[in-house]
Amino acid sequence: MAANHLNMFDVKKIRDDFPILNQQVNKKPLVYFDNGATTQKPSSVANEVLAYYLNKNSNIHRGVHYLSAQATLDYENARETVRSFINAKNSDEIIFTSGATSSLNLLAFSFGEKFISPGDEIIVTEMEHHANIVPWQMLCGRKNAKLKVIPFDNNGLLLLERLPELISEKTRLISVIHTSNVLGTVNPIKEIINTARRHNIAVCVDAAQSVQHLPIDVQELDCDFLVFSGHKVYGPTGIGVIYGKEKWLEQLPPWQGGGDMVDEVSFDKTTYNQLPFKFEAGTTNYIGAAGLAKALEYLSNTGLDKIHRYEQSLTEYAMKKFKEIDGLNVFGNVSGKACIFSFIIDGVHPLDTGMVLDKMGIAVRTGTHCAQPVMQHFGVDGMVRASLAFYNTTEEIDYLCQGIDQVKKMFL
Amino acid sequence: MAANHLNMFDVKKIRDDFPILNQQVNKKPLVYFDNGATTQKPSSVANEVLAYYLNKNSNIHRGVHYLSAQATLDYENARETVRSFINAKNSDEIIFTSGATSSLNLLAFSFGEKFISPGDEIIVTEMEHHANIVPWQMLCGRKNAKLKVIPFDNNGLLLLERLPELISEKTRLISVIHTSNVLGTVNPIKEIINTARRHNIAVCVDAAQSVQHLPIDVQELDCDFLVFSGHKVYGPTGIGVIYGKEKWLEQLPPWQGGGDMVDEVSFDKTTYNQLPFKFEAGTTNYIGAAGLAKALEYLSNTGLDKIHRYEQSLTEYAMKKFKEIDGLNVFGNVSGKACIFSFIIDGVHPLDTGMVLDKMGIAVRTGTHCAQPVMQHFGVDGMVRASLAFYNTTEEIDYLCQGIDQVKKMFL
Amino acid sequence: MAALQQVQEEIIAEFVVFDDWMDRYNYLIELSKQLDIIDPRYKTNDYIIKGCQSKVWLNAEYNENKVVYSADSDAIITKGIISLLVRVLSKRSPKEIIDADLFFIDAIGLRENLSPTRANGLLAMVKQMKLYAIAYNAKFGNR
Amino acid sequence: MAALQQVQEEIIAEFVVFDDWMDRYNYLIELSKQLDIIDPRYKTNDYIIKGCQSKVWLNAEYNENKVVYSADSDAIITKGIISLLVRVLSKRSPKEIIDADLFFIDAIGLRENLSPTRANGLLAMVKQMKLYAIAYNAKFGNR
Ligand SMILES: Cc1ncc(COP(=O)(O)O)c(C=O)c1O
Ligand SMILES: Cc1ncc(COP(=O)(O)O)c(C=O)c1O
Repeated sequence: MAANHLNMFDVKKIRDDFPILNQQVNKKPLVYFDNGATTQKPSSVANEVLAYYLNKNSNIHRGVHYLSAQATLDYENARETVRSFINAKNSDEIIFTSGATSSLNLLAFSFGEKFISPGDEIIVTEMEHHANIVPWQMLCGRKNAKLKVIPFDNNGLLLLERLPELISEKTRLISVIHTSNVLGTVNPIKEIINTARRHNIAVCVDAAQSVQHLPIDVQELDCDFLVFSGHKVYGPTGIGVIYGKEKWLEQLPPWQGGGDMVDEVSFDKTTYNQLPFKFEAGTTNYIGAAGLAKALEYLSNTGLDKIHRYEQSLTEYAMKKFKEIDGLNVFGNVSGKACIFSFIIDGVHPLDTGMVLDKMGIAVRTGTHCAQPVMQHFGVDGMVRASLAFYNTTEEIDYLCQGIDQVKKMFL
Repeated sequence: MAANHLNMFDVKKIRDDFPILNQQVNKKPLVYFDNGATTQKPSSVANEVLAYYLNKNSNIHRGVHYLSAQATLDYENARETVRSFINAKNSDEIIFTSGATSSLNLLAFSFGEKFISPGDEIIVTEMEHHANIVPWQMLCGRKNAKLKVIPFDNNGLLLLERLPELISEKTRLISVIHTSNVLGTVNPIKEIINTARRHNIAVCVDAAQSVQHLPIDVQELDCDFLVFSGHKVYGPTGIGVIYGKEKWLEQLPPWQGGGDMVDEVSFDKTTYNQLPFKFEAGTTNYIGAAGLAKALEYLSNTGLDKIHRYEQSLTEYAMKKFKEIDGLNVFGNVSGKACIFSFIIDGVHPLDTGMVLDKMGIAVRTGTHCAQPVMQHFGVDGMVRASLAFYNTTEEIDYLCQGIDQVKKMFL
Repeated sequence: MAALQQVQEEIIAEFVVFDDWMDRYNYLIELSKQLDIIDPRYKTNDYIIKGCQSKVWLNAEYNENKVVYSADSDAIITKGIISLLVRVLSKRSPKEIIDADLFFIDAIGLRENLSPTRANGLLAMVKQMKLYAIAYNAKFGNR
Repeated sequence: MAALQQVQEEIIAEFVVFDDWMDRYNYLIELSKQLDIIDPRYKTNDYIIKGCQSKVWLNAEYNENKVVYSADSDAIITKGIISLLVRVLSKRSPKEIIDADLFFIDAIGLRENLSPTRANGLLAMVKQMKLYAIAYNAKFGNR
């Protein structure tokens, strides 16, 4: 079955859309397995950004002149593209930020200012990325609130049965990573949201590692907030998104102050603009937004379902291959996991592994992957992570396996 | 003399570096006079960004693989380019943000958390952009502090003699716009800083409209903080800078939490990374930073001094021309003003003016220019603003004057 | 009274003769002068439409099962555009207004004024006119 | 003892024979085994160099007007690189160390390890070695 989906997907054709993949690194063909850190961009994204530089650039909003009006249209169309991509109810619920990290900081500040009082509680999981830990810790520090943690087991499975006992009258928000950037685990957010609903608790989904891998429908999920980054969904850097239900966004105070987010400004009194502008202070990254729209269109045209199935096949293929390698520890083996593989070769430092693979042309990431609690869970200092995308192939996985053998030969 | 500098500057050659300028809008040659909102990009910036998409893209920091190491080098070199551009003492004092607005919000939050207590005072000017008003108002709201305002006269001159009486024992910070985005006034920030020094008050300079027009040396100025935006200095959108003296940045708490800005993270205790990383949470806009570096290199190669002299000549030329037009009110006529011209034609709504000029191919901005207090000062709802750059010409100014005549003919 | 469709086609025919933007604008300036003067008591903040760079005041009354609009603006071209909207939509049934497809805007080259940018506020204007119709429809409903 | 310059040239000569990266790394692995074992009491957090993805411990002692380094790392290639640094810089006067231009790093193709990225920390390593030299120079100064 896996093989079937592998064949049905024309990855050769896909790769033609990503010119960067067709290069040599250290005199070896590049095998780009660092997609968890950032993804490569299809030509359509590069072309759109270039078009801005060559003939479309102009600041948006309030501009009466032609270029400004066109750029404004592009920007609002990009918002609509994002809305449709995650099936939000209306485009006012889509706020452009500079990335998932900014989105979470926006939420922690604005939600915190309005709804968090001393003694209140926020719940995250043990497998969060730092971006979904530190803003909440900072908020808890400011407001004297408490951060609680849903643990996971050694397979990388969230211990959901612990959630009820973690929830109290004081719980205001649960912010949870959808797909773990280390373990690949796809968490059962629908279940978490259902539980939260019964207690009237808001739920934020960190979808930074999921929107690019599987179809997401925020209305079906019924999440209150959802965040992701442009550069991880094949789009530009410096652009991100926070989705929020209108009823929430209407209530939250703004995060950043500046131009465009205001209605009337005087030194006596300032009133804020309506949604979504209230949360978009200053000149937004409108070129980034236009590029992001192209990236999402590319994904939609390719089909998130198809992408998901192909990537699942890659995962099955890789996990099977990895099992055959002696002394290879892969962290996270929950079924249905994303094509993210963090591992340690027994007795070899992740940095040594990464440096050798690099010289073979394989780009992997090493270290803590901005998820130190996950490292602490397994009692390690770091891991090697190969994170794949739909332009990767089984041949590349085979080559990684050869690379691992080479590392073992050198260090053991 | 003016004519001299006009001739000495090869604007034809400069324009070749900005392909976007060579186009028709509404069937007329584009006259881009909206540089205060955003500037156009030289080819070197476009090429660098494109190079990222085509063969350099990779997330920075901690990456051991080739592409990541190269991108990291580029990013830190960009930081060094910014340092040298404003002559900061060391590159740790350069923090990349997503724009001037973010820079000011960072400062308002971090400075506010550490140094602002109830009753404390912050001073700005009456001619600030909203980005340098609203974050302070929000801070004052949170901390019960007070915002005080240095007024300006009808010429657009800051009433500096008022500053001593505004300063009190409670004054913690003066944040002042260097060049007004409406009036073009270049404020005497050196004098303000000297006064502030005597009272041990920190000074932040909003250089969003000045770094692109005149050479700035933060050590000579001795300012404590300085902010600007990439897209207004011929660079990409979604990237900005805050400079801060090391002694300040060391003391300030971080603003956003997330990856890379931390040292150690656990649910019990999180410690922060050293400068400049402490203030750069998550994936920064590293492609934007690389593009910004190219923009600053372009400016340095062209010569900020030369640019300044040429633009001053444009200003003299324009102001002289405007004086000859009946019923034209230009706001701001302080000597040495930047090439920013806000005006109203007696009896014609700015929007009508802007819409007609647009159809002549002239891109101007209309409205309040994110500076409603300036509008309130002059008792108007809005103005038309023509903001020039060093790729603009006297011929284009002549054409604007024809445009104004045309508007008068139509509406009066 | 001519059908909504027909009025729009008349407008398009009037504009089609202009191939120059200045002529189109001059015509809108002409039209702005023909807009019935709004009762001064509606020229207050309560009747102002948010999201316009110019001030736009709008009122709607219900008369013999029809919605009757009056409006004004401090910007002339905006006022000219409003006069077209009033000409097309005023004195029609709420249902007709709610269902109206205002194709003439695009056809006479004013589409960019419909963008969600707040510069011009034509979009806000149309929205507000339809909101009035919806309100009257709810109140007096069923035609 | 050979001049700092000369030792670097020796190292370059040793590396020049490898045209394959794996051979270079294999050689570094060899070298890592030759690094004198650091006294375990220096393998504590106090002696760790910040900004490395691998753990790097460094100690420096002052002996007969020379700085003597000892170091260790939990990553092998890093340890191999450290052994080169120790070979070049150890048992030299503080002055010599402070002024040292470590051109061999670039020459043997390890320059990328000097980037301010924290992955490898070679830069932090060199910095720390020089800091020790500066400190001893201040303390025992004038050669
Ligand atoms: C799960 C998760 N959340 C949040 C982030 C932060 O994204 P960014 O660095 O683009 O802000 C990442 C990126 O590594 C991530 O993997
Ligand atoms: C003086 C001044 N300060 C701050 C800003 C805000 O810059 P940005 O919108 O790029 O964040 C602007 C931009 O209009 C400005 O002119």
